[in-house]
Amino acid sequence: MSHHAPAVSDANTVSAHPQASLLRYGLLAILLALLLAAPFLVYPIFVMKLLCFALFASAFNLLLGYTGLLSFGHAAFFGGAAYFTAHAVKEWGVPPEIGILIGMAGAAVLGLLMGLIALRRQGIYFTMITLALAQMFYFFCLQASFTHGEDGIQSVPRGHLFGFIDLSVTTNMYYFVLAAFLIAMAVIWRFINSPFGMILKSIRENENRAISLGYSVVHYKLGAFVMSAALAGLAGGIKALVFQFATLTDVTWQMSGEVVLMTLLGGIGTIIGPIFGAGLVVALQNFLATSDFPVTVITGVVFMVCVLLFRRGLVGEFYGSRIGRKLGFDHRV
Amino acid sequence: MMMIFGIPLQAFLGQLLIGLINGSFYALLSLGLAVIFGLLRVINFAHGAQYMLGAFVALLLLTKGGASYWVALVASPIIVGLVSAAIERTMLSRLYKLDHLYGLLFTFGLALTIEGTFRYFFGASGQPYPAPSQLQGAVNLGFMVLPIYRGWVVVLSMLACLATWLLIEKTKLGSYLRAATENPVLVQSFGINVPLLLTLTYALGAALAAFAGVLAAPIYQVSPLMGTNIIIVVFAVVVVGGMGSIMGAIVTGYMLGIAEGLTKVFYPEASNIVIFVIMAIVLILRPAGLFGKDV
Amino acid sequence: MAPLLNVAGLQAWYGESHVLHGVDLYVNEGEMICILGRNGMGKTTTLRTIMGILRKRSGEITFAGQDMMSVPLHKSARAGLGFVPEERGIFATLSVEENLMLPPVVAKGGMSLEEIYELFPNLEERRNSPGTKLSGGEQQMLAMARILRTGARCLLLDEPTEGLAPVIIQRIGEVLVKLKERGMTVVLVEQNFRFASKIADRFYLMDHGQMVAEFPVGLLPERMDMLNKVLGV
Amino acid sequence: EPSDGKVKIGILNDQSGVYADFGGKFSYEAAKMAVEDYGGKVLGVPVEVVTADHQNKPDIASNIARQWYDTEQVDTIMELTTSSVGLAVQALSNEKKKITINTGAASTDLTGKQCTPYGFHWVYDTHALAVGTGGAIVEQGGDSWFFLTADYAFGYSLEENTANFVKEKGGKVLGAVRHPLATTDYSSFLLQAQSSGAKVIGLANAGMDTQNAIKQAAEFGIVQGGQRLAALLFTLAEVHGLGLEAAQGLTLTEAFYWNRDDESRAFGKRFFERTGAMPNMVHAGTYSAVTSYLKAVEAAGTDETEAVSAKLHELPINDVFAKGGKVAANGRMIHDVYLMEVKKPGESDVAWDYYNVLSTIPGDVAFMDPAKSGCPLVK
Amino acid sequence: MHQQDEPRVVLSARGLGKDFFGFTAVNNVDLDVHHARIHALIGPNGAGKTTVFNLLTKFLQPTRGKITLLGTDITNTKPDKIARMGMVRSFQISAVFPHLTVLENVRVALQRPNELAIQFWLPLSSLDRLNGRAEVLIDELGLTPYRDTRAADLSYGRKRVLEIATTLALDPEVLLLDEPMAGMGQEDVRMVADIIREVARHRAVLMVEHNLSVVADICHHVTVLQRGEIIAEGDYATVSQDPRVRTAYMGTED
Ligand SMILES: Nc1ncnc2c1ncn2[C@@H]1O[C@H](COP(=O)(O)OP(=O)(O)OP(=O)(O)O)[C@@H](O)[C@H]1O
Ligand SMILES: Nc1ncnc2c1ncn2[C@@H]1O[C@H](COP(=O)(O)OP(=O)(O)OP(=O)(O)O)[C@@H](O)[C@H]1O
Ligand SMILES: CC(C)C[C@H](N)C(=O)O
Ligand SMILES: [Mg+2]
Ligand SMILES: [Mg+2]
Repeated sequence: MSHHAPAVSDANTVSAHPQASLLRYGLLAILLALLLAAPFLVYPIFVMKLLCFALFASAFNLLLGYTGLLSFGHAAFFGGAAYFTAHAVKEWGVPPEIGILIGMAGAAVLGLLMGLIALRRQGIYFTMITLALAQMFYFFCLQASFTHGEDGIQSVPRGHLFGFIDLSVTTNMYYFVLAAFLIAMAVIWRFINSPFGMILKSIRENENRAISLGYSVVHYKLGAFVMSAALAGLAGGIKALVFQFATLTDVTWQMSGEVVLMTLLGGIGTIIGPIFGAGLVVALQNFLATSDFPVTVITGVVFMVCVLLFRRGLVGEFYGSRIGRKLGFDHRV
Repeated sequence: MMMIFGIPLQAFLGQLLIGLINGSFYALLSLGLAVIFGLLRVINFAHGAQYMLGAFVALLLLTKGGASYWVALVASPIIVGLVSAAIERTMLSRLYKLDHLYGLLFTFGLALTIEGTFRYFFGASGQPYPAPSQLQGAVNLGFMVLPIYRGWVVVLSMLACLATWLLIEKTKLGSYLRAATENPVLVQSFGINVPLLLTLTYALGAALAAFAGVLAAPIYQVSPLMGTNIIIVVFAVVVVGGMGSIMGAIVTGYMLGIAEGLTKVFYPEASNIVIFVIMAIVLILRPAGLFGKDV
Repeated sequence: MAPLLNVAGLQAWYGESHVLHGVDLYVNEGEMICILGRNGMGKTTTLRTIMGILRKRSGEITFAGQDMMSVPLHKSARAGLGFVPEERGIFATLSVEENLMLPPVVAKGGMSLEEIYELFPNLEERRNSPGTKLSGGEQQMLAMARILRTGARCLLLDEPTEGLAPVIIQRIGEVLVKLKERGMTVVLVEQNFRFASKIADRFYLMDHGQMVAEFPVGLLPERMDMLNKVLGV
Repeated sequence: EPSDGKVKIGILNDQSGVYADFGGKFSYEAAKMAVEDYGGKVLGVPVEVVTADHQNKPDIASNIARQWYDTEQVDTIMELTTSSVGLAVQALSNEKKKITINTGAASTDLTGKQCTPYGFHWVYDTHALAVGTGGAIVEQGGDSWFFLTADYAFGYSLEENTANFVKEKGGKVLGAVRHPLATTDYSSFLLQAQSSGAKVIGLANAGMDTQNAIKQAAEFGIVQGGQRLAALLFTLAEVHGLGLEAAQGLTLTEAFYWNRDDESRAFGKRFFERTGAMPNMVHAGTYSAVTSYLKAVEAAGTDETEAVSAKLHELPINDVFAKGGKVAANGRMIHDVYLMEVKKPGESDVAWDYYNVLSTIPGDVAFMDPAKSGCPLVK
Repeated sequence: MHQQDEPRVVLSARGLGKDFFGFTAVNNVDLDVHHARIHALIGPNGAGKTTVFNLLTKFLQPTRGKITLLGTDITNTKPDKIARMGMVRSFQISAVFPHLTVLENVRVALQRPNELAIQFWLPLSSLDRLNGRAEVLIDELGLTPYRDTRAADLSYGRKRVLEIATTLALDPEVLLLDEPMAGMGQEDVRMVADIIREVARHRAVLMVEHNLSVVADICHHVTVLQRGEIIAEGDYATVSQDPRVRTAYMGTED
């Protein structure tokens, strides 16, 4: 997505205002406190779902926002990992942490295969290929026996974490999910604010130049793609345990579209944008699930409005706004 | 009975013909997508919705206005084309100067909205649309009974493909459009009204989809989901053909329709997946697609 | 007689950044002026603003008696302005000949295809090749040739000699002189001072978004010192 | 007396997908109608009905169910069209100790391998369909079959049940082809069925899929060619959708027909006034399920799951939907079902009058013997 | 005064050729580029100069011929590998990272030889140790006032200067410059010429340039290409007297 993608915003620029970083840490602290207290304030399953999707969107954003690759096939990693984890936990009886690792590893392998094919093309072509490959994976899941087709893998046991923490207790499950989420976010943050992240950014800006400087561009992109796939897999694996389910929904192309929406809505290329985006979409769906109105219409309209008017997303628009800039956030678009 | 690859010849021929019929829809739809993509660089995710709209407009013309199939065949593409032109004018056109992915995202949202709305008002189930009386009945070809209407679809789709191809590749219009894709501002500075040109192109692509929709209505019924079901396959067709290649879209459409038809005979379980498998193989061997230029 | 093109108090912005701060210039019919200036002073911007490509602007532009400030971009060419951009703007998906034939003819008096091919034989040889597969210099020729076909009466040329071999530069110089004789008006932006000094009638010196000096070719020797200081020629 | 001052019933089903006509929003209407007919109150507390669209996705369904139980004090969930959803929600409800009454799904697994003490299966199942439609057609001489099967659990189960039955009666099965859910083009499958030479083409699918298959069979001259179609799961709603012209002559099995007797006609008329459509077996079954649940609560004097469940097992069902119905130990509600034939366009003089009732199949023939169901609860 | 190194062949091509769909853009080109020498490749437009660059850096695969870099046959090596071996090119049409600042642009180049490329576990501040070197380069090229300006906001000429800075940052053994001065003002031309001369004391430079005064000024050796073939070779004085070169390229004046 070459030069119109918003550039990395919260990275590497020294803020003009000294209180900016203070403010940012303050906000982070509040957010963290809220997350810690969340299961006592809101329906914990809902918060867990939100965290899963926030992680999924952040993983996706790692690719889109920081490498400029728009994948329309990320559902394959998310849903694929959910299947792998669910199958491992239910059929092989492995403990949950191993199950999730298996899911992540499976997603990473899928990511590697898909990346090897799709990364041969660029831009919109890349997008189409990921979409088609993910669709192929969808049909595979529809036919393969271990996924149980339309029924999905049901009643997946949550098991005992490290052999002694009973995850069927909702609070235990919640803090496990939260811990995984925080660790993953830290990994993502480090990843984009690293020398490697810098190279990814320059590849996005001018691929030929990066090659001529001696960077083997395909390997860097593949690295980011696999990383993103594995993290999406982490989100999918966790989701399978939270809901005790792995189904086709998570591998459909609509799911791939949904994660794009979350990221776009929150703010492409911002760290916390996808989290907000995911929160909003999940809340909206939750709200509409029991109303008469079709969810897709709302989702669709939100999508269009976002693309037309708030391309930088909630967080991005905030950073770019007068207040945001006063507070020392920098959003270079 | 003569056998071919272990199945009766007549069944084989029948499936070949069926494949060609399905291929007609793939070809028409991927052609419209290729026109839009090739010239606007927008992946028109709403193409399936426009196809569905085409069918629905025909249905509504019939039920509300009593207009015949023949009227619908002309009117529906025009109506859908106009609506799409309005959407392009007011919304989509603001996105051209941005990265191409925004066009894709916008049309994705548009597709969700249109389909969701129709689903809300018309439910998900299909509504019958009768084939025109002139085209009812079937002919016995010996190896199969061919409904006349399906034969008509094949012929008409081929004509439409040919006409579009001529329009784009053999007239100056085509070169304006291709140039405008690359650098609209410059082309405009040459004195060409680019925004109008782009609007017309989008309308043409959408009208082609609607045309396919009207053709499809008597065969598949009219349902809000009909576009969703076919669009991803058509995307794969476009990728295999080489994105943006008009010829590629047409030829690949027919080819993959036939390939899919034959898979249903030899290994039905794979019939869903075969187009994607072909796509993966083609991409490994020729990343630009069968007819695509390396970009 | 009123000048063919008159620009007064022209200001222009790229987004928030203010680039032109009140440009004044005029060109008489059949005259060739040249805008000189160091990199980044706003020469390109001036041309883009006159053409109407950059629309965040204020001030006055009149061309052939017509107020150009409210004319939409696609009508600028119809009014008789022809623009050759610095980055050439050759279309990759069009063949050389398609590129050449692309701009519609807006008035009589443009060059014919034969004349163009005679002027730039490379283009004839590569006429079926995709536009951007041409060499850098060939692309520059194509960008120029393309506009010569249309019959525009005033050319805005942004560094037309960049990347060209000396023979070709010489040939372009000859062409421009010939065009001028036929009554063509030209606004030239050039870094190649030697080239410009041979063909232009009048010079503007641009600095930080404004014209800081203006003099006819006759005064060139007197102004060399100043130019030397500003441009390092 | 009910725990939280009210009794809340959830109607969870497909309201926008392939099966939206099968149960859909009208099931919700049926449930509300049942509550109103009951007086709107049980044990002195109000009865509430909520509804949601599960889009045929077991995960969406379980999420809604979980949320209903956890945060909205829903006491029981009903309808649950689509087997995958039915099984998922039934398992979850068992974990949460809640009652489900399934009126929309087909799989015999609900009261077989995967039965639960609080799960009830009310209206029909693949066994009943196989016995009804399959049996009737074999008897009429349709003894060689080719199946067109929806490619998922429900399709397999319907195909398998029917095939067994056909074979039992001395018929044979020549082959089967599987099509994905929500297929729009059946031409190549039909061509295969045609060249198999089977006398009967069994459509082991449902909803829109079946409608499309029937329509296209007509185009390709399958019936004129001498083959016969058996729509194994087809209800009044689909007949209406397809139109009599295309549907005429089909044999099908339903557990309810509005034009059966005066009581059903009166019910149908009231239902029609609310919805603009006549009820099929799912709608009537949902009405019955809600009524029976409320009666059980009344009888138990509480909405506590264990007690209500016991009453549901105990009380006979006598309402517009079922006469003398009884719930077996595996949760299967046993009642009579009907074999119907779709009328020709000329034969139908009243709107929505689509069926001739060919025969009544007694409950214990239609439904599997609970002892053989494989349900661990049956000793 | 800096010491000039001894010249030796670092890059050579033999019988290099490239066809595009039947059109021969480069034919039978032999080239030897020496350490500590500036080698100019000149010729009319479309002669095949950029194509030769593309072949040497493997952005295009040669149809014929063999290329050797620092004693290694690189005829089948990938472009990024070649850059890592020590041969770096600039592009005729400017190539910068538009959304990065000038400093960041230069740092991206510095990252690779400094082994700060795949370290996804290190913080971004680990790159700060490259600032010193980057700033020296930026200063040399007169870009200091624009240190924190986004490349996209630079004027065309300055983008070209930035590109050269980035190329130099890699400290390559062999430097290929495609019209480095095109579009630059006189001032910058002189500055860049000086820089190239300086750089070439310890490196090999191959450059395409149409600005003949620069060629005359700084190049030790000139190869003239026409229609894909070499028509003359030698120092500028010799070459510029060649009548074929005069008619094909220089024209009547000098
Ligand atoms: N697209 C743009 N966005 C923001 N600023 C720009 C843009 N293009 C140019 N500028 C700025 O505007 C000023 C004038 O640029 P312009 O391109 O007109 O200069 P120029 O005189 O043509 O220089 P050159 O000789 O290098 O082409 C410069 O400072 C440049 O950085
Ligand atoms: N990819 C390609 N496909 C087809 N033809 C090409 C391709 N690249 C270059 N050419 C042709 O090869 C010839 C040589 O081009 P090249 O770019 O090497 O010229 P050059 O010597 O660099 O010229 P200039 O000084 O104008 O930049 C040109 O005629 C060009 O049209
Ligand atoms: C008619 C359908 C709702 C049947 C459903 N597919 C099931 O599995 O039970
Ligand atoms: Mg300029
Ligand atoms: Mg060149």
